[in-house]
Amino acid sequence: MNRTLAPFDRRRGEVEQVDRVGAYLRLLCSDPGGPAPRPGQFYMLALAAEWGGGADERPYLPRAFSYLRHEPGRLEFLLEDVGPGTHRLGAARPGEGIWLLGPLGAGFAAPREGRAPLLVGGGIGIVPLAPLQADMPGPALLGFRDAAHAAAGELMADVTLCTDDGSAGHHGLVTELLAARLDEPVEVYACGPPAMLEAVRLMTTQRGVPAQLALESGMACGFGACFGCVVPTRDGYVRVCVDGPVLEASDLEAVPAH
Amino acid sequence: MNRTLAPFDRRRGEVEQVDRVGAYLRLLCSDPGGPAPRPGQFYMLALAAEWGGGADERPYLPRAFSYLRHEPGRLEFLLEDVGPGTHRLGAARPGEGIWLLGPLGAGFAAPREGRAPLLVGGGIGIVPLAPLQADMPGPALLGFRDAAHAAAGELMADVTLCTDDGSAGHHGLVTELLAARLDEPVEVYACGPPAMLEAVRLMTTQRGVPAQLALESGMACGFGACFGCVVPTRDGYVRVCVDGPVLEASDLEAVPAH
Amino acid sequence: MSTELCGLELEHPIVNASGTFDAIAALRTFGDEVLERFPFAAFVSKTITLKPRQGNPPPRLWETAGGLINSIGLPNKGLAGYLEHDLPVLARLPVPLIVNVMGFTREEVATLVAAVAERDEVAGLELNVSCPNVESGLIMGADPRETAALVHRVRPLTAKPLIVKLTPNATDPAAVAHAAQEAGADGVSLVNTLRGMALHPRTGAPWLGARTGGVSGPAIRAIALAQVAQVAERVSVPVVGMGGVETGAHAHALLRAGAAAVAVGTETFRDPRAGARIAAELADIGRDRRVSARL
Amino acid sequence: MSTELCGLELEHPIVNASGTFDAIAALRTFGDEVLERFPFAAFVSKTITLKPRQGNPPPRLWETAGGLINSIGLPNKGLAGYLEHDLPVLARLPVPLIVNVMGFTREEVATLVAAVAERDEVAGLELNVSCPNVESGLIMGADPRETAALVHRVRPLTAKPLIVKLTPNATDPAAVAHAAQEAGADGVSLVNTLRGMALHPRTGAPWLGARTGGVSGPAIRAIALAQVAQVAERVSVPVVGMGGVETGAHAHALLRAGAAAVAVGTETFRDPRAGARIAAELADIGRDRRVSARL
Ligand SMILES: Cc1cc2nc3c(=O)[nH]c(=O)nc-3n(C[C@H](O)[C@H](O)[C@H](O)COP(=O)(O)OP(=O)(O)OC[C@H]3O[C@@H](n4cnc5c(N)ncnc54)[C@H](O)[C@@H]3O)c2cc1C
Ligand SMILES: Cc1cc2nc3c(=O)[nH]c(=O)nc-3n(C[C@H](O)[C@H](O)[C@H](O)COP(=O)(O)OP(=O)(O)OC[C@H]3O[C@@H](n4cnc5c(N)ncnc54)[C@H](O)[C@@H]3O)c2cc1C
Ligand SMILES: Cc1cc2nc3c(=O)[nH]c(=O)nc-3n(C[C@H](O)[C@H](O)[C@H](O)COP(=O)(O)O)c2cc1C
Ligand SMILES: Cc1cc2nc3c(=O)[nH]c(=O)nc-3n(C[C@H](O)[C@H](O)[C@H](O)COP(=O)(O)O)c2cc1C
Ligand code: FES
Ligand code: FES
Repeated sequence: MNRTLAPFDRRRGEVEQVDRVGAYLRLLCSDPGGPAPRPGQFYMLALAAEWGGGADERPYLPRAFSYLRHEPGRLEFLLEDVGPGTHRLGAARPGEGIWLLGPLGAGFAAPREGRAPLLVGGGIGIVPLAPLQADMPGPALLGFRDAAHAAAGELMADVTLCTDDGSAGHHGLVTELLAARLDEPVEVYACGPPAMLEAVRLMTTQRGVPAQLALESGMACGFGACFGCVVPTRDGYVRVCVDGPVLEASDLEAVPAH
Repeated sequence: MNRTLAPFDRRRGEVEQVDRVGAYLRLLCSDPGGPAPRPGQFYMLALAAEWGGGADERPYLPRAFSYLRHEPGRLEFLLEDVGPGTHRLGAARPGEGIWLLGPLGAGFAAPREGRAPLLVGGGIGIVPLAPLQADMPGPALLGFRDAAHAAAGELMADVTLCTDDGSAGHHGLVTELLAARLDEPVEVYACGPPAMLEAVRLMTTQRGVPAQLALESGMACGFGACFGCVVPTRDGYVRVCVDGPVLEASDLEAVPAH
Repeated sequence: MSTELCGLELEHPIVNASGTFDAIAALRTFGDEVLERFPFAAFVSKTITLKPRQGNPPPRLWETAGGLINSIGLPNKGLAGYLEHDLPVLARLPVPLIVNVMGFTREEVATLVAAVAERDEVAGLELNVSCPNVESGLIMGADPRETAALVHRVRPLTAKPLIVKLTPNATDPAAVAHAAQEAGADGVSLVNTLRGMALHPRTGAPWLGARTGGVSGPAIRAIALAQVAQVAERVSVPVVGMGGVETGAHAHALLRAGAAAVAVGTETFRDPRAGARIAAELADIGRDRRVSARL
Repeated sequence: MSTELCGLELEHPIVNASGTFDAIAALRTFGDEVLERFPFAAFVSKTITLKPRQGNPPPRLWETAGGLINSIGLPNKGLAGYLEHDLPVLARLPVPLIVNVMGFTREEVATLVAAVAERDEVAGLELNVSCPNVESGLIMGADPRETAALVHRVRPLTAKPLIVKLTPNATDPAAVAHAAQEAGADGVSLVNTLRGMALHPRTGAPWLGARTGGVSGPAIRAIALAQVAQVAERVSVPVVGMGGVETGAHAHALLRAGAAAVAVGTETFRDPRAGARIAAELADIGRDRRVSARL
C-alpha cells in the first residue's frame, strides 16, 4: 500500500527553521508522534497563530504540501511563495506552532515489473520526487524557470537539469529530455505545473509508457470531506486528496490547467 | 484648542520596540511626519501585516490607543492585552510596519481659573494622564489591581498609589483618595474603568468640582464616520471619537459600563 | 451534555453539517480511528438525489475573507448507489445516521424519503430544500407555500424524524420554518450557504466552474446567528443551528439563540475532529456557568 | 478613468457608501485637507429621515470575522436640521452630492424627496428602502411590488437622478431591482448590510443595543458580488456595487460583474482615504489590461 494512514487529529508541531533553497523556502518542523509517510503523500499545514490578515484577509484554510523529507518526529517542506498562505508559512519564525494533518492521500506505487523509475519534475513539483528517489533510486530530469529556481535541483541525486532561460543546464523544456528516454523500459514518475504534466501524459500514453502523475488541485480539507479538489478522469471526477494526488496518466482525460 | 488636526491619511510607521512595564506592554514606533498631539488625544493603530487570524479570525479594524509619550517623529503607547488586537500589537517585532491614524479627538482642556489639576487614573487609564502631567503638572492619584499593574505608576511623577489587593500603596480604591481632596480648589482629570469614572462623575458633580473624564468606547473608525462610539449625554448621544474622548463630567448622564 | 433531537438521543449537541464530512473517505484516510473516536453525536450524510450526479465542473472552491465559497454541486451516487454501497458502511458508525435528500420535484423527494426511511440503518431524514422546484420554478425552501406543500407530501411517508434544512437566501426564513412546522416537520436546520461569487484574479471571468457558489465559514457566522434566533423565536420544533461555528463559544451562542443542536461544517476542513473539540469546549462552558433557560 | 453615473459626471468610479463617511466630522478631525483631497468622486450622505433620530442605544458595533456588525440606527438631524445645518457645509465639497433618504411611509419618502431635490446643492438622491413600511408591514425593498409603488410615488417629484438602494436580505434582489427600474428609477445600488447578530461573550445576551445589526466588510464581499452580478444582468440602468471592497481589484470585480460605479464603506474606517487609494489601484488595473466590455 502506498498510503500511510493519518492519525485522526491535527497535530501541533513547532517550526524549527525556515531557510532559502534558491528561489524557494525550506520549512523544517517537528511532527510529534506523526507516522512515516510514503513518497507522494502530502500534509495540510496551517500556522497556529495569525493565520489570516494577509491579502484579502486570507489565509483561512490550511494549505496542501508534499513532504520533502521525513525522519522520525521531523518533517521538511519546500515552499514557493505564491499567495497569502505560502507567504505566511515562509515567514514563520522558529518556535511558532504549526498545525499538521497527514500524511494524506495515495503516494507513488512501485514500478511495473521490468521497468525502472524515471523521475520528471518541474519547478516546485520536484518536492515529492525527492523522497521517492530516496526510496526508489532512479535518474531525475528536472526543469526550472532559471538558475535561481534550479538551485533546488541540489536536493536530489542523479539530476539532469534544464531551464526555460538557459541560465543553468540544458536550455529548454524537461519534456524534451524525457522524449529522448521513452524507448527505454521506464516507468515515469512526474510532478510539476499542469502544462508539463499534460505534455508528459500525452507523450507517455501515446508511447504506451506507464506514468504516475502527482497532481495539484485547490483543496479545502485534504481528506475527502469537501469534494472540492476533483479532476476529471475517464471514470468521472475523482478527488485528488483521497484518490490521488498520484494518479495514473492513462486514467486521466487531461491534466486540468488551474 | 485641545485638538491637533490629524493628517488626512493613515501613515505607515515602524515598530521600534515592545517592552514590559509591569503587567502592561509599551510599544514604541516611528511616526514619520506626524504632528504633535495634545494630551487626551488618541490614535487608531493596526499592524501592516497579519492583522487578523486571531481569536474569531480577528482583529480586522484598527484599535484606539491614547498616546503615552510623543517626541517629534516618535510615539509611545501602553497596552493591556485584552483581546486579539492588543495581543497582536503586543507581539509586534521591531521593524514591523504599523498603520497610524491621528491624533484624533479632543483632548483635555486647561483647568478653570483658580483651580489646580488633580489627576485620577485607574489601570490602563493612566495613559492619557502621563502626557497631561508633563504639560500641566499636578498630583496623580492612581489605582491598580495589584503591584504588578501598579509598576506602571513609575511612568508618572507625584504619584499616590493604591491597589485593590493592598500589594502596593494604599489598600483600597482611588476614589477614596479622591474623596479626601475634593474640598481643595482642584479640577479633576480622570481616566480609568467605567465604574471608577462613574464614581468620579458622581462625587465631583455632587460636590460641584469640575471634572474632565477621558472615556473609552468601542470604535470602528475613530474620526466620526461610523456613529458607533456614542455615549449618552444630557444633550443626547455624542461620539466619543470626535466630541470626546475627553468630556465634561457634568455633561454626562452616566458613564456607560461596557 | 446529552441532548435529545427530534426523539433521537445524542451524546452531545454537536453534529456535522451535511456535505462537510465524508465518513467513508475519512475511513480511507484515517482508518478505524474514525469509528473509535467519531467526532459527531450524529452523522448527517451529504445530500443524495434520485439519480447519480457528477457535481459541478471544477474549480469548485474559492477562499474568501474568513470563509469558503463552494460550488460542489451535490455529487453523489444517487439513491440506488447510496443504499447499496454507502449505507452498509455508514451503518458501522457509532452514532445515529441522518440522511439528507433533495429532489427537483415533489414526487422525487417523496420517492427518496420513502426509500431511505424504510431502511433500519436510518435514524432520521433531512430535506435539503435549497434547490429550485423544476415544476414551479420557485426555490422550494424560499417560499413558505412551496415548503409546506413539500412537507405535506412527504410527511405521511415516514414516522422517522424529518428535519427541513432552510436556505438563508430568503426574505423571511422564519416564515418558511413556520410553514414547515405546520406541515408536520419535526425540526428545522439552518443555515445553508449564502449565494456568493468570485472572479478569477487574472482573467476576471467567474472563478467557479458553476459561476456562483455558496459561502460558508466564519464570514457567515453573525448572519447565521441572526437567522437561527429569528427562526427559533417563531417555531416550537427543535432547531439545528449552523454557520461558521469554530469553537464551543460559537456553538453556545447558537444554543443561547434557541437552537437544540449545532452542526459544524467548514471548521471540520481545518480540523477533522472539530466536532469533538467543540463539544468538549461547550461542556466546559456549561460547567462554568449555568446555561440559559432555553438549553 | 472618468465615469458617468445616471447623468452625473464623476472623476473616477469610486464613491462612498452611505453612512460610512461623515464629511462634517472629517473636517473637524482632518481640517480642510478633506476638501483639498476628497477621496470620493461623489459624496453620498448618511440616510436622513423626516424627523430627527437619536439612533439605537449602544453598543452599536461588533467586530466579526473579516467584518463589522453595526446597529447604528440612522441617527440624523431630520430633514429640517439637515437642510439647515448640514447642506450648507456639504455644498463646500468638491464633488457632486447624493442625498440618501428613508421614510416609514410612502408619503414620508415623498416629502423627503421633494424637499431635498429642490435644493441646488443636491445632485442626486438615493432611496434607502431597507426599512419596513409601517403601513404594509413589508420591507419596502424586499418586495418588488412595494418597491415599485414607492418609486412610482416619488419619481414625478424630481428630474434629478434617483437611485434605489436595495437590501440583500431578500429572496430575489434582481426582481426588486427590475421593479425599481420599471417604475422609473435611474439606477440601483447594492448591497446594504446583511442582517446579523452577536451575543455578549460573558453574559450571552445580545451584544448590540438593538439586538441585531447589519454585517458589512470583507465577510460579505462574495455575497455582494453575486447579487450585483445578478442585478446587473437583469436591469439596464446603472448599478452602484458595494460590499466589502478593500482594494482596486475588488472594485474591478464589481465593475466586471456589471456595476457602473463602486461604493466603499467599511474599508474607509480602516483607511480614511481608502476611496482615493482604491480609485488609483483601479486605474492601474485599467492601464495593465483592457477592461471587459461592460466597463
Ligand atoms: C497535493 C499537493 C501538494 C502540494 N505540494 C506543494 C509543495 O510541496 N510546495 C509548494 O510550494 N506548493 C505545493 N502545493 C501547492 C500549494 O498548496 C499552493 O501553492 C498553496 O495552497 C497556495 O496558497 P497561497 O495562499 O499561498 O496562495 P493562493 O492565493 O491561495 O493560491 C495561489 C493561486 O490560487 C488562485 N487563487 C487566488 N485567490 C484565490 C482564492 N481566494 N481562493 C482560491 N484560489 C485563489 C490563483 O490562481 C493564485 O495564483 C501542493 C498542492 C497540492 C494539492
Ligand atoms: C480613546 C481610547 C483610548 C484608549 N487607550 C488605550 C490605551 O492607551 N491602552 C490600552 O491598552 N487600551 C486603550 N483603549 C482600549 C483599547 O482600544 C481596547 O482595549 C482594544 O480596542 C481592545 O481590542 P482587542 O482586539 O484587544 O480586544 P477586543 O476583543 O476587541 O475587546 C475586548 C473587549 O471587547 C468586547 N468584545 C469581545 N469580542 C468583541 C467583538 N467581536 N467585537 C467588539 N467587542 C468585543 C468584550 O467586552 C471584550 O472584553 C482605548 C480606547 C479608546 C476608545
Ligand atoms: C463543501 C461544502 C459542501 C456542502 N454540501 C452540502 C450538501 O450536500 N447538502 C447540504 O444540505 N448542505 C451542504 N453544505 C452546507 C453545509 O451543510 C452548511 O449548511 C454550511 O456550510 C454552513 O455551515 P458552516 O459555516 O459550518 O460550514 C455544504 C457546505 C460546504 C462548505
Ligand atoms: C456603520 C455603518 C453605517 C451605515 N449607515 C448607512 C446608512 O445610513 N444608510 C445606508 O443606506 N446604508 C448605510 N450603511 C450601509 C453601507 O452604505 C453599505 O451598504 C454597506 O456597509 C456595505 O458596504 P461595505 O461592506 O463596503 O461597508 C452603513 C454601514 C455601516 C457599516
Ligand atoms: S480537498 Fe476536500 S475533498 Fe479533496
Ligand atoms: S468610532 Fe466611528 S464615529 Fe466614533
